Amino acid sequence: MTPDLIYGVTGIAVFGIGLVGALCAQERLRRVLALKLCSVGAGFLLVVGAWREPPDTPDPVPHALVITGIVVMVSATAVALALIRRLQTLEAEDDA
Amino acid sequence: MTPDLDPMILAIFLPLFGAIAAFMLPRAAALIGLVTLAMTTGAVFWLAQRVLASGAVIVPLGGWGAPLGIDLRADGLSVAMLLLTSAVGFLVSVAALDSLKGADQARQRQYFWPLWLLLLTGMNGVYLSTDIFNLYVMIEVIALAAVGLTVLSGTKAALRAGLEYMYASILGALLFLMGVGFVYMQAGRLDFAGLIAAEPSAAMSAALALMIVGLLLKTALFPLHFWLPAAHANATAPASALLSGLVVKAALYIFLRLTTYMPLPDEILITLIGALGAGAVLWGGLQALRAERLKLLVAWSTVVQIGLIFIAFARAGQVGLAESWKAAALLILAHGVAKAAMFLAAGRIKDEIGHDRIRDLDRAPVRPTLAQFTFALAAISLIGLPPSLGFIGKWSLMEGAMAAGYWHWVAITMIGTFMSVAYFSRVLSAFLRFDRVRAPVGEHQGWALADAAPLTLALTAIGLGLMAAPILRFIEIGYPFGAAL
Amino acid sequence: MTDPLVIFDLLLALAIVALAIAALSVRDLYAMIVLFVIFGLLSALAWVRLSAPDVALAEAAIGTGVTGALLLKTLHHLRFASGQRSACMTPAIPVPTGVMLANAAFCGLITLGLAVAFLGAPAAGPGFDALVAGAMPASGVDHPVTGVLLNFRAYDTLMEVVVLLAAVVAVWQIERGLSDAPSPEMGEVWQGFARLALPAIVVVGTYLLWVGAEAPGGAFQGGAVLAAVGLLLLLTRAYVPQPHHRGIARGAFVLGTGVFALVALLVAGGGRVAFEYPLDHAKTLILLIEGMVTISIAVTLAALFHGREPVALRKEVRHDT
Amino acid sequence: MMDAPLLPLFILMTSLLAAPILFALPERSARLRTGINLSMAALKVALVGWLSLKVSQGVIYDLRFEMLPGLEFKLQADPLAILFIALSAVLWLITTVYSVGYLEHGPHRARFFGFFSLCVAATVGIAMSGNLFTFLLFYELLTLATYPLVIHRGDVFFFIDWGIYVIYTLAGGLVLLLGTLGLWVLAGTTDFVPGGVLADVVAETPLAAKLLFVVLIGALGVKAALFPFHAWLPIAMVAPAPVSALLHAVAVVKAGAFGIMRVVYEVFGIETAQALGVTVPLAVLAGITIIYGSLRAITQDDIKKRLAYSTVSQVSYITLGVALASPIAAIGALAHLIHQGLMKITMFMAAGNLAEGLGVKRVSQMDGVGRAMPGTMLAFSLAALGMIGLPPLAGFVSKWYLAQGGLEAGQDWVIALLLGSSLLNAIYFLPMLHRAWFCDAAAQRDGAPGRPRIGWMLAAPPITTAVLVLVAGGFANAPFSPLEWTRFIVAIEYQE
Repeated sequence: MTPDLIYGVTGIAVFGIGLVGALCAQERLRRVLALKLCSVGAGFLLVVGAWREPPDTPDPVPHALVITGIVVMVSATAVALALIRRLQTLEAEDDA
Repeated sequence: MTPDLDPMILAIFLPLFGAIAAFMLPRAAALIGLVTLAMTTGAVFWLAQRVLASGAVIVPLGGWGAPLGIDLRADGLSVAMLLLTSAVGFLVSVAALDSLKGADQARQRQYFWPLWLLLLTGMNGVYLSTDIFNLYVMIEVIALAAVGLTVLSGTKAALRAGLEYMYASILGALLFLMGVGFVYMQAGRLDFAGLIAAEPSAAMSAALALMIVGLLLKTALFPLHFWLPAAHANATAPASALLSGLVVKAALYIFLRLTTYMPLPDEILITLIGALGAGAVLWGGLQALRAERLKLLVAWSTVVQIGLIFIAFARAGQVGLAESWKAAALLILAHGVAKAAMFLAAGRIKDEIGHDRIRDLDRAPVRPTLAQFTFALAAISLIGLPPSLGFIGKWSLMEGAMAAGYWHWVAITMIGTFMSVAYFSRVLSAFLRFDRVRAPVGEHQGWALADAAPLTLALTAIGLGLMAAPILRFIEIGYPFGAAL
Repeated sequence: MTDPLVIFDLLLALAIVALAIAALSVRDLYAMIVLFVIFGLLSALAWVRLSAPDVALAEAAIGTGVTGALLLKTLHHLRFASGQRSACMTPAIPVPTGVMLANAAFCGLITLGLAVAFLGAPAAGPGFDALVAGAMPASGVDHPVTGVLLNFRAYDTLMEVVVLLAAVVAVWQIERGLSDAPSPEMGEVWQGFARLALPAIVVVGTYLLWVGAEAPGGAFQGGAVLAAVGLLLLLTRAYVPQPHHRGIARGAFVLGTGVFALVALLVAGGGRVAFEYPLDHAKTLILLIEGMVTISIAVTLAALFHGREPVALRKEVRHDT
Repeated sequence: MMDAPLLPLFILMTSLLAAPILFALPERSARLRTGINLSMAALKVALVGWLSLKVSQGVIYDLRFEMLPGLEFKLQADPLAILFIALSAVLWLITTVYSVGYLEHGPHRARFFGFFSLCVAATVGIAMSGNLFTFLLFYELLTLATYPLVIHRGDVFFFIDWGIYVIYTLAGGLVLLLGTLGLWVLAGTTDFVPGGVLADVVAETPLAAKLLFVVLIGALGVKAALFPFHAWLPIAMVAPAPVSALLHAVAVVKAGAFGIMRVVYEVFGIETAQALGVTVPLAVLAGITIIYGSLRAITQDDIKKRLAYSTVSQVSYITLGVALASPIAAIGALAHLIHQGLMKITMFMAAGNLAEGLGVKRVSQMDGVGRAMPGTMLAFSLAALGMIGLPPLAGFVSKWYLAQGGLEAGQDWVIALLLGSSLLNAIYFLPMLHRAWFCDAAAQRDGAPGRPRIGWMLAAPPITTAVLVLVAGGFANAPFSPLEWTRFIVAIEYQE
């Protein structure tokens, strides 16, 4: 049992959980969160792939990729949340 | 220091700088947008000339070279897609000038241009990329800009559709990213050459499956099309034209590339993809027959056409895979041009008549004849009537399927064609007929300069059919990938 | 199994998975966000364990900190917009349980397949290790991750900044200055947020100061820290965005992208291609790019948090459709 | 420029380029539109004259343009093409004059004449197609261009039956696409070559070849109104008179018949087709259509519908002549292509005049119309007698050759068929003539006594074509008569 194995499976599990949430969640906010979980899962996979048995240093390229992925995801999340807020405003106006 | 300019770099950086400029100077955004589009188109033509002269060309960004760095590569297919994007994009931009001129559209005007130019950056980036992680970033650029364009009108329907689109887009991209992770684990590199070199294994299969599902979600193949009709139908006309004509093609293009480098391992899988395409053709056709609004009908026809492209891909099974992408590419090009024309024309009709309810089209006191004519021309290409490029695409599809004895694909295509005749003639006969009792008919009302761009597009869609042979020769330049390395 | 760290790994992994499940299944949305923030921090911890401190920092600062803040702001907005009625917006047609179960089963199958594929993949696969090691001396930086981000794969990073730009343009486009929740005071939600996020921010800042001494540091992490400052300014209403600040804000958004792209273009020539920095100036150029990108990221993230474009309200109402 | 190799293209362009100009003209510039229409039509007749002269001197025109690897857009001007182009060029000129008169002050004239031009361009293209692929292109164009023409006066009510028309014609087009693809895949070429291109395929896979024959003839049979695919033709009667005239005489049904000729002679080759055993069933089908159309015509009271069923019957003479596989019958078929066109266009224009001038649309209203409109009715009568096959009118000549061909091919039943058909023709045409000339009708027409006012543009065209009917029959053996030209063609097709 090495960390890459443990966290690799963890990452895949998190991705799967996110997938279930993305398809089944009912609230808009929760679906966004589920997608974020998927992205964390993908991040796990890349970080695990980069891991090397110490004392070897890990492969830096996947690390850079994950950092990029995180920034991309926060951008996408921000847009999705802005959509949700705007929609809620419009819907609330209609109700009022 | 005078920098060396490369047309590939320009094709990506010009729209990027254009987007920055358009965002910084909202008042001049339209002018900046048009100039950028014109210059980008010029750069792409320059690139086309270079590719025509010397075959596929590569720029190793940063001088590192793949796999450490990222290479940009242009071959026939990518240049064809670039040409489609920038040329159609230019004409849609011209149409957008008119379509967004309303006094109440100041905000739309202000944001249309930076978003569209960012979108163009992303699409051009996709067509030149040779690195799958880079492709992931590019499709995210496309996704964010495209969602922004979808909700440009700010109506509730558009926002709802935009949110669904956003969810689908992010999920598709994340599936793709997960696939990238598996490729890295197995192959240790992310460039296309690495994909070709990779040994088949469980990880590679998982990667291929994840990436393909992600792409199918982004390109809206049945049954993953659920987000498309509402998103494309509720956007403003130029945005719809861009989304339907161009944006879904980016994911399709990546799909074609990936399946070239990582061939689908199994005949059953190919048939499955074709079957999904058949589902799209039938279901999309039925929905188009039932659609009550013009733009919704056009959006469903996009679902049908995407299905058709996948049938073209699967038309001859494993044996024909090396040839099938050409038929698919022809259909992609044909649909890009014709659908952009059709959405713009539908937008014009809606602007002139004031609504787009199909059943009331013949009661309109105004007849935007030129827009209707444009719509009809685009329909000819989408139905696949000669001599349009759509016809040539369908011809290649059925020819390959027949030669391989895959009669079911021929049958589906025929049924699809027949259905498309049926749903388009719902609209076309409404154009032709007139209710003499209720409405005075002014035949030549509603001509406007704004019709010039969609009409040009529609005529191009028809005329390109005459150039099919040179187009086919062109897209074969640099194929297959390995030969050019 | 004797290694005590393995036990730690196992427990951490279990906690992460449990938190993910809990976050998605807990009823209350506020609790969901809190659970997510804990989940994110633990994931970052796991990545530290996998010798990926840069990634862990980015995840803690941006993936968890900023995302958590965004989620909380949105939740606040939803509660305000729907008049405290219920933050739980169930769609008009609830999805049938059968469909949900089928979906879940489907996802489970996919996950299982992925796990099998993962276990079959080489444990320490081929990678870029040797390539990066060989190319580092020519990169102009000392830190490999920075080398990858800003030199070997600088094109990706540029496009990542473009994604950020696209996001802020889209957000400004989507959220119009009509009605909005009054900027939240430091109410219950925000106090909760501050309690959770502030320590993380402090840790990140300290680490960045430290790492900046020996390597050019991470633009994204640095930007996130600065953005956190911006967030607090916005929250405490120490700074209220004004319509006439829009020009400056736009400038800040595009600064990173613009400078990055310009440098990438201008270095081409004399046999070099785009992004190929001359070795003598590589360090300077990378520092320049990093500095500008950091500013852009900080302002952009703060703007994403703030949401709508600051415009004069009355004028906006008239011009909107 | 005396020997312009692009001549076929110019002929095509006279109407193809006229269309967009006509579309773009404002509704009110009637004079300019008429000018363009007539000058283009006249130019076309002149060019066709020149072309036929050149072809008779042995000049070969062959224009090719690669559409897909190996697949060409090909225009040729063989004698068979010339026959059809000449017919369409001359009748287009005449019909144009007639349409200008007929549609004066009507709505949407720009649209009408635009599609009218497209329709003729498609017909000319069909005539000059050098391969089935090119044929298909123009065939679809023809379908598209006739669609708006037929419903030109269509109110919402006319759209009830409309689905049938659309389904028939478009399904025909699709099936033709399928057939063309099949030919391409089986034979590797779609070229029209005298003697056919399928000899090898027939030898190897006769079943596939038979299937291909059925598909192709079925597709073309829709336009040629072959039983049981004829149902659309009577529906298309909602069209304005000049459209019906053109539809029945030149454009649509003739395109189908012409296609059958090309397929039998130049895709399969007459000998190959005979060897395949498909010609006799085709001849029988044509025979059934001839009788069926005539029987249905008898019961129609609407003049245009009666004429429409008569077309169903008459056009199948052409198919019959082709399918009999005898050179003499082929002469009859080709001659009938021309003769039927001349006769039917006369009758439709005359029927249009009756409707316009007197409001007469039904056979039962025809009493005494001969006295009211003597010129028109004279033309009508000549054409009707020709249809029946009265010597020396044009119809007689073609029926004579057909009968002889039947004997030569050993199909004696053809004689009986032709006699029976002539009898039926007489049964449904003679009462019309009788009513027109010999019944008194003052009581029948309410409110419109006195002489009807129709302009010369309506009156002259049917008389002109009636004269042509006389000339074609009476001077059948003169050089450059349709019959002489037909012999020239048959010599090529039968490779004698």
